[in-house]
Amino acid sequence: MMLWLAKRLVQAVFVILLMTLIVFVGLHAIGNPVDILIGQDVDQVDRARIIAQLGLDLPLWRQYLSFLAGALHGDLGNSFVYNQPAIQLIMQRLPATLELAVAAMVIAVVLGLPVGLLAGLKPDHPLSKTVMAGSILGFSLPTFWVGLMLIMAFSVSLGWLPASGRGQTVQLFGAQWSFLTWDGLKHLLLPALNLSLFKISLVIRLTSAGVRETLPLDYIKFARAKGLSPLRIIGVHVLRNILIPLVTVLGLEFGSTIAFAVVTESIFSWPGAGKLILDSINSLDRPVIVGYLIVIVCLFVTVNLVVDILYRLLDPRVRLEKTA
Amino acid sequence: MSADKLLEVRGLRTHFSTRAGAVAAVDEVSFGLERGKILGLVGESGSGKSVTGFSIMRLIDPPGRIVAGEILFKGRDLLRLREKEMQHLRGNRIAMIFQDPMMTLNPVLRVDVQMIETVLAHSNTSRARARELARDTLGAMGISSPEERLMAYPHQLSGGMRQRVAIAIALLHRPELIIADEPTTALDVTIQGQILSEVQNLTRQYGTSLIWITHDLSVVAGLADEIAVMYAGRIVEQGGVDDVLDRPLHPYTLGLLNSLPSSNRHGRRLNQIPGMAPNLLALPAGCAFFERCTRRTVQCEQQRPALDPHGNGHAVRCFHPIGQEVPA
Amino acid sequence: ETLNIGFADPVSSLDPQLNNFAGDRSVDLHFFDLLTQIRDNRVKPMLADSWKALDDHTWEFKLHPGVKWSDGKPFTADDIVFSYERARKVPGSVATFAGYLRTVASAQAKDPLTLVVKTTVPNPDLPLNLASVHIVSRHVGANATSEDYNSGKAVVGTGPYKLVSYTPGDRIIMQRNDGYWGPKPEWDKVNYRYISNAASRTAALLSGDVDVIDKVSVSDIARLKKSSKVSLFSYPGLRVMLLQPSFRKGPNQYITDNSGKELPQNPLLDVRVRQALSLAVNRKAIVDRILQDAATVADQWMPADTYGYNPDIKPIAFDPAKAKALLKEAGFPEGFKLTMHVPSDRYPLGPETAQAVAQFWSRIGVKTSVEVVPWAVYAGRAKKNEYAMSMIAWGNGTGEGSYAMVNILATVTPAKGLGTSNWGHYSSAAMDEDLRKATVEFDVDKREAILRDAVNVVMNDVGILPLYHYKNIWAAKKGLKVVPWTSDRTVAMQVSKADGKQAGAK
Amino acid sequence: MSAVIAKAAVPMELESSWRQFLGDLFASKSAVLGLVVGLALIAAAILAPWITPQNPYDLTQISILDARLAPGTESSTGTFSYWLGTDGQGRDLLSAILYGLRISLTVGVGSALAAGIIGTVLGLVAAYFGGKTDAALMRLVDLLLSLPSILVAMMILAYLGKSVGNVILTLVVLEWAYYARTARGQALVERQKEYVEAARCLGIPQWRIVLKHMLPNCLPPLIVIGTLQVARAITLEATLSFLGLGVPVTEPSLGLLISNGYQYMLSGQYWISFYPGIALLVTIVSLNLVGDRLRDIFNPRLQK
Amino acid sequence: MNPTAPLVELKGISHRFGERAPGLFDGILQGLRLQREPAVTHAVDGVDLVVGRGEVVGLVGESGCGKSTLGRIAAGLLAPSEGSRRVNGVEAAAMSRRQQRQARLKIQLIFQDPYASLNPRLRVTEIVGEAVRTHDLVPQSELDDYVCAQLQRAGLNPALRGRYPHQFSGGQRQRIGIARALAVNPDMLVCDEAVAALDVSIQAQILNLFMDLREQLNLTYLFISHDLGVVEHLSDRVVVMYLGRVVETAPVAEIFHHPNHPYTKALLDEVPRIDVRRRAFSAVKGEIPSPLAPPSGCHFHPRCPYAMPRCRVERPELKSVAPGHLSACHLNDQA
Ligand SMILES: Nc1ncnc2c1ncn2[C@@H]1O[C@H](COP(=O)(O)OP(=O)(O)OP(=O)(O)O)[C@@H](O)[C@H]1O
Ligand SMILES: Nc1ncnc2c1ncn2[C@@H]1O[C@H](COP(=O)(O)OP(=O)(O)OP(=O)(O)O)[C@@H](O)[C@H]1O
Ligand SMILES: [Mg+2]
Ligand SMILES: [Mg+2]
Repeated sequence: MMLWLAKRLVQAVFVILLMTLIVFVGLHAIGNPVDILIGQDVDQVDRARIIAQLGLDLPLWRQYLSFLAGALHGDLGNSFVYNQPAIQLIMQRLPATLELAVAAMVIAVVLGLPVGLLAGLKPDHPLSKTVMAGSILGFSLPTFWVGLMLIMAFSVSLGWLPASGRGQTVQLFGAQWSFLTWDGLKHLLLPALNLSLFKISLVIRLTSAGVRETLPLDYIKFARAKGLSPLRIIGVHVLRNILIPLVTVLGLEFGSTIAFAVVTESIFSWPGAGKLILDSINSLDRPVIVGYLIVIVCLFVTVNLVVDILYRLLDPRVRLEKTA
Repeated sequence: MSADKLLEVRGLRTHFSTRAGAVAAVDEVSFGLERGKILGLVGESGSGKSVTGFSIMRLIDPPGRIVAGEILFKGRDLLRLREKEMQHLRGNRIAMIFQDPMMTLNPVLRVDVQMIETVLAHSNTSRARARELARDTLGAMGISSPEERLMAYPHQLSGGMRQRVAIAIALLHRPELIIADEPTTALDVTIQGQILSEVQNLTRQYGTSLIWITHDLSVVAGLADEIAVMYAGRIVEQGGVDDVLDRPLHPYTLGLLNSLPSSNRHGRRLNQIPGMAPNLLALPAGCAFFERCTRRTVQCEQQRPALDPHGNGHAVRCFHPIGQEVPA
Repeated sequence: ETLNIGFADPVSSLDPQLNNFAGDRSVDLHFFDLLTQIRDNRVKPMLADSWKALDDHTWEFKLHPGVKWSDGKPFTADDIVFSYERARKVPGSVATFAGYLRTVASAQAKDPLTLVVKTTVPNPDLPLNLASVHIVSRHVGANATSEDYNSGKAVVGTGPYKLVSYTPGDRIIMQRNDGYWGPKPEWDKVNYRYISNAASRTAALLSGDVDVIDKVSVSDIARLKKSSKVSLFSYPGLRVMLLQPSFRKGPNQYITDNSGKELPQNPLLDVRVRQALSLAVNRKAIVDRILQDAATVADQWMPADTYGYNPDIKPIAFDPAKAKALLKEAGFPEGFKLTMHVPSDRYPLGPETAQAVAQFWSRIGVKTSVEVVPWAVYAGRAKKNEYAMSMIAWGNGTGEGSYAMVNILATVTPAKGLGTSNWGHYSSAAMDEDLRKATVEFDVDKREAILRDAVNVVMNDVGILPLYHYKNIWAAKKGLKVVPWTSDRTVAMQVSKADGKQAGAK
Repeated sequence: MSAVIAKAAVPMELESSWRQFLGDLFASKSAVLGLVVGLALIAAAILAPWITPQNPYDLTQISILDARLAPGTESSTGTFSYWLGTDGQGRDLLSAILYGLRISLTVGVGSALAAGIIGTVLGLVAAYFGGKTDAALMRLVDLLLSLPSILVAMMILAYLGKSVGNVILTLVVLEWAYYARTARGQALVERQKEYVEAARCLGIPQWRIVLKHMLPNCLPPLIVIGTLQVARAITLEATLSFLGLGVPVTEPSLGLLISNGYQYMLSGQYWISFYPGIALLVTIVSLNLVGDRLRDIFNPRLQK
Repeated sequence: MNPTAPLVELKGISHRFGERAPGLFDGILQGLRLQREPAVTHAVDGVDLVVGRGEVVGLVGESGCGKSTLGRIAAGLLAPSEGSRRVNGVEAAAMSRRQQRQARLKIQLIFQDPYASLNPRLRVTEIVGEAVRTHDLVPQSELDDYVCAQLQRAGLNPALRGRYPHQFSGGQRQRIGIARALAVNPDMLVCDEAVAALDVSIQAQILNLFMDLREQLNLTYLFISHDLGVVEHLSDRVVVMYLGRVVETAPVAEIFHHPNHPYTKALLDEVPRIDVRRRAFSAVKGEIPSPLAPPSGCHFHPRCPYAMPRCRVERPELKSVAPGHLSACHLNDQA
């Protein structure tokens, strides 16, 4: 475990270095943030002053070095736009995104797993066929389009759920969370559903494929030969085995969930980091972009770690092989 | 039906429907087994040995189906039981051991979980008692430090150890009948010896009946009381082990025995059976062995032979059994 | 009573002097006042009751008595002195307010209610300039950072509302300031929510999440008009959509002949070509079909009835035949190829407008393609005059004509801060001269005449191609009335209960 | 060596596995449906210039005066009807959809092909050579898979500018890692198989072993991923268009049509976004139906 | 080339799996004590093996004892970690690349799994003809005839050469594999469990084919199997391996009638025989130890009924106990 962690950390540092370098060069090539941020009526003197103040007058390599120096001390710089430490800005917004992503994952599992099980157990049942065909929709419909449909249906026409925003939040562990209040939950439901659509399909398909692959295996037959009840066979023997690919894939998907949150957040005006990063890219707010990507990579490493732990818990074979 | 027969299979037919047509994997199979006896079921790959075993357990999955026959276990027809009742018998009165020790245990569950759940499935004991029982049974299978093995995952055990765990699971409820489907084929000779000796002890001790499925005639020779030879879904010869192996009646049985290297002089060509096993989808109208048989006649091509008794429980499905003159 | 507003512009900070962003300024208006303000396109009193120019370089402002900060301390002229000092050098500011104070040499508190401002050059527009700089208090602001404003600690203002909470990127909740010196604010509580996506804003209004939204998406207007639950308010705005032809000499990679070879000389330098392009565009059709009446046709950069609008300018005709003739005259009977650039994420319906323009130009033989680029890329390149034809929507925030002249029409002179957004580098000596005269002319009428002359000059030159003036559109649930406040801003103060009667200009 | 037994001109009995493959494919009704619909759409897209009443990319053929007309309205020139209505620029939606499908399919298939080839080659190389090559390539794959795809796309496209080529390039950058991973995994399995060893034993050159022996056996899962990734690429392009990246506005893809029409959804002018959406949906569903069936056919466990 | 030299001669061969050159990361991590040395399997441990021209050598031992590894080393498919390999008396390491390739072609492998060892996407003609074509063994125009001849010799109908492997039965596939190997005119076949996966009745057919080929082509065989009956029938000489080491080697009659090593005895005892009925099975106690951590001294000592203290510490050498009969057991020293 320690070994794995160390390896991952060393890798993550490499990845971060590489990525920051790419971002520095890339953003430099795209344009000068000052041109975007500065008012259209600001004169040369003020412009020069601001450029100097942001440190953008230095050659790129100097800028990068001073960024690295700062980063070593945990300072990723101030956002050009918000004039706040980038990291603080991200940390303010990230809980909302995480909450959304996790809620989407939870919905995907809660809805997808039973349906997938059913479709896998009775693959020839018309209902299963419908579900499997329907799950293709989850892959084919663009998120933004579904998002608006959801709003139209559930907010505008039916008026059941709010159309946008985050609702009431509660402070916990130094961050604001909305899943702890009824109002917050109501606000969370639609965007989470929207974001989870792709994942639901994925879970359904993984589960049903897993069931179909597991059922004919010898050990399932052996479990039946032992006289176990179908409930126990499916609930313990089959489920434990399909959880393994499920956890791995969902873990990998977490990154893309956070990425796609950008779209959902902008449709549902969800005040998360996705919206922030979108705006930051549009305004070339480099400290925020770099900070965000660093946080994401760290998050990814963490998620990978969790997945790996889960994976080891679920699949004892891996446990031994890797530590042996 | 004699009262001391534990199991009596009559006219069992199991078919698989495939896109190319129905496969008669088991066709007209009948045999009986007394308490405490060991039946060796032999035949080459695809001859329907496993399907016979699974049919008795009623573990045939679609596209397979038991089409006809009776399976009388202590006089009750298993094919008429409701699924719930059958579930109660499985692992309890009738148990099965599979061929591949690497695949029979669920890789993600610890040994104790897999044993205890079996105990609890058929009796209302406490978890602790179930665990004790599991441990004791493992011990009886010649596994050293069973307490530690209980905590292991299957992959941490060697193949032989895993197969012994599987056998222990089968034995948990002291079943009256065990169906062992090639349980030592994947194992080494020395390990096979260990397992065979444990099995022998157990049948002797508890009077359990055993159906030992294998393609290895030598193993059956050393272990079984009776023997049934299958070919293309049918039993072609059956009887006491000495009768069948020493005085085979069916040309196929003879061919098998003759092709064993030990039956031939060192370095000489082996006596081989020409040709290959027939395609179950396109069985000839007459005897399934017709094409490969040296004693075939026109009758064999047209008529299907029945399993005729030849005294002393020895029966053969052949018009021209060994020892009889073949009409020219 | 609570008012829920859904607004479109992002907010960078609650520090009213940090960034001159639209969203920031709307929010700040709730908490902080200005010395003067622009209402109905004219400079009006706010914290200053009255003002006069003592000489060419000196202005005196009389302040409103009895104004208190929200923490109870009295407001004095010294706070203004402090504010103007701070606004010039707020650390971390990128869109600085310093430009508005460029001509201010010094500000002094003559007495607690009298402020004297000295300017470096004669500046008749000073009261107008000061209408953009928010006033913060010295006693709280002296040691406050932007961070203190965001946390709410330093949000102590003289405005009609007090801050309750600020969730960055999401919402600002405010409460009536009972000690407010002006008329009693109508709402007990205001929930000011950032909803950037236009369709989401409409949906939020329709579903009852919010009571008022701003910048209503043009495409939703039809739907909202039909709805019995909401009313729509649209008012003429000050933002004008312009095309800026490039006046760069020599070849331009975005202008080629019909076979794709670069032309040796920029045809846009020929006034006939510019005229042709202008005449070829059916502005009415664009306003009707693309903007669906959320705009009015523009023939010059100021909308009608504003200071600097020239009523003598004739509407630009839609005359493709004449356009073709002009092209022929200029030596392009078969036209040429042109690539026009628009920012993707900046101007409402900008790309759509560009495509429509491209349609019209293509019909007279100027085969036009449209490249939509992110603002991040566009801003830098347009500024360098790389594009052949660029688009800009200029907000005449000051409500008068010279603001645009300084920034988008004057010959580019970085040292003087002239022509900072003159992307095509249009240059006209006559226009520059008009601008020079206007900046020192204190007489209102004479000054207006100068501005009108400048319009004449530019429109004859076709230095820019005006297309339309955006309207400002709000929608509110039935029973509420929205009246514009300061140009382009969305604030709680502009929303009132409609007193039963159906109000609102449609 | 006795040549006596050499028997000349024994006729070869050829039985095509291709035919068996088709048989398997056609055994599934939904796959046939998917195939038929998919092929019809592809044909319509290819033939678009000859079968549509209008070239929606020719600015002189469209007129904003015809913008947002309801389905069935006659065009202002009076020569044809807008059967599916027009979009915000006055393009005939039917024509725009077919032209848009061309672009979407080009983007989808083009990026899947390019990414597939690059990814597969790199995956095979990684698997066959192992060691440092493998480690380096797989770290790169990990890095790419860990970066939020949309953000990467935004940065690349913001820098390169919009064009079909650039969108394809972006998608290739984003997607090749999936193929590389799958190809490597599959190749690692194949490399262990005895036929590879047999080929080595017979002195067959390495490149030939990789290309002729391993590659064909690694292809089935890659083909399945390919069909999925085509669909993924098309939706991703639509999402990029929604975010203001993607293809040039004057030559809209299906995704761009949807996201342009998206703003009119609330106003009741549903057709601008609805019909392109349906076209996209049908395309992707039919692709997936075929892909699903392929997966079943190629899955050895489900095979008899 | 030396015609009197043995065809293959292996000396002091060891092979370890799991050894790898440490990478940059591993170096750092091991330096930081975060990573353990990778686990190493001693698959083959100091083995000498000589296969004379025309000889049939049987290699037996339990699963995982290194038979296949040794077979692959003998065939030149795997470079041993240590030890020398001579082919026809020439040191393999000293050969040029070309010579190595030529030498490799002369020793062909027949695999256990008739399913995995044929590329499912190639037709039989390609499977058999590919190597012939790459090495230009016959003119292009005669290739088809040549392939037909090979198939025929392996007992397959050449008319089926356009088919794919999955259209054949296991026995037929094994014949394809044999035809493929024979097509390059080898001197020696290494048969790695070549009949283990086949049915009893087919097994006899293939074994007969091997014997026929030996007669016709004077082939040399290294015959790897765990089926002692098969080995006994086919081989001239038998080599018994246990956990990577050779424990006994002797002519076939000698080893089956006078086994010397306790392990060989146990092995022979446990072989079921058709003529022994209702016997009482008993067994060598204990499990086969893991090659990751083999026992010290004599690898067999934990299971050996005659184990002495010395066996635990000292590795026994192979010593001659009779002419041509070598055995590695400390018991022999005592006698
Ligand atoms: N699921 C299935 N679908 C179609 N046919 C099947 C299926 N399962 C078994 N069969 C057929 O039934 C026949 C008998 O199979 P069975 O497994 O009983 O053979 P076996 O004698 O146990 O062989 P082996 O020694 O290889 O285990 C086979 O020929 C096979 O083709
Ligand atoms: N590629 C490999 N990587 C790591 N270990 C290996 C590899 N190949 C073989 N081994 C290990 O080397 C040892 C000897 O393997 P080998 O295949 O030679 O045994 P074998 O005698 O042929 O066994 P079997 O009878 O099961 O085929 C085994 O413990 C095996 O796990
Ligand atoms: Mg079987
Ligand atoms: Mg082996």
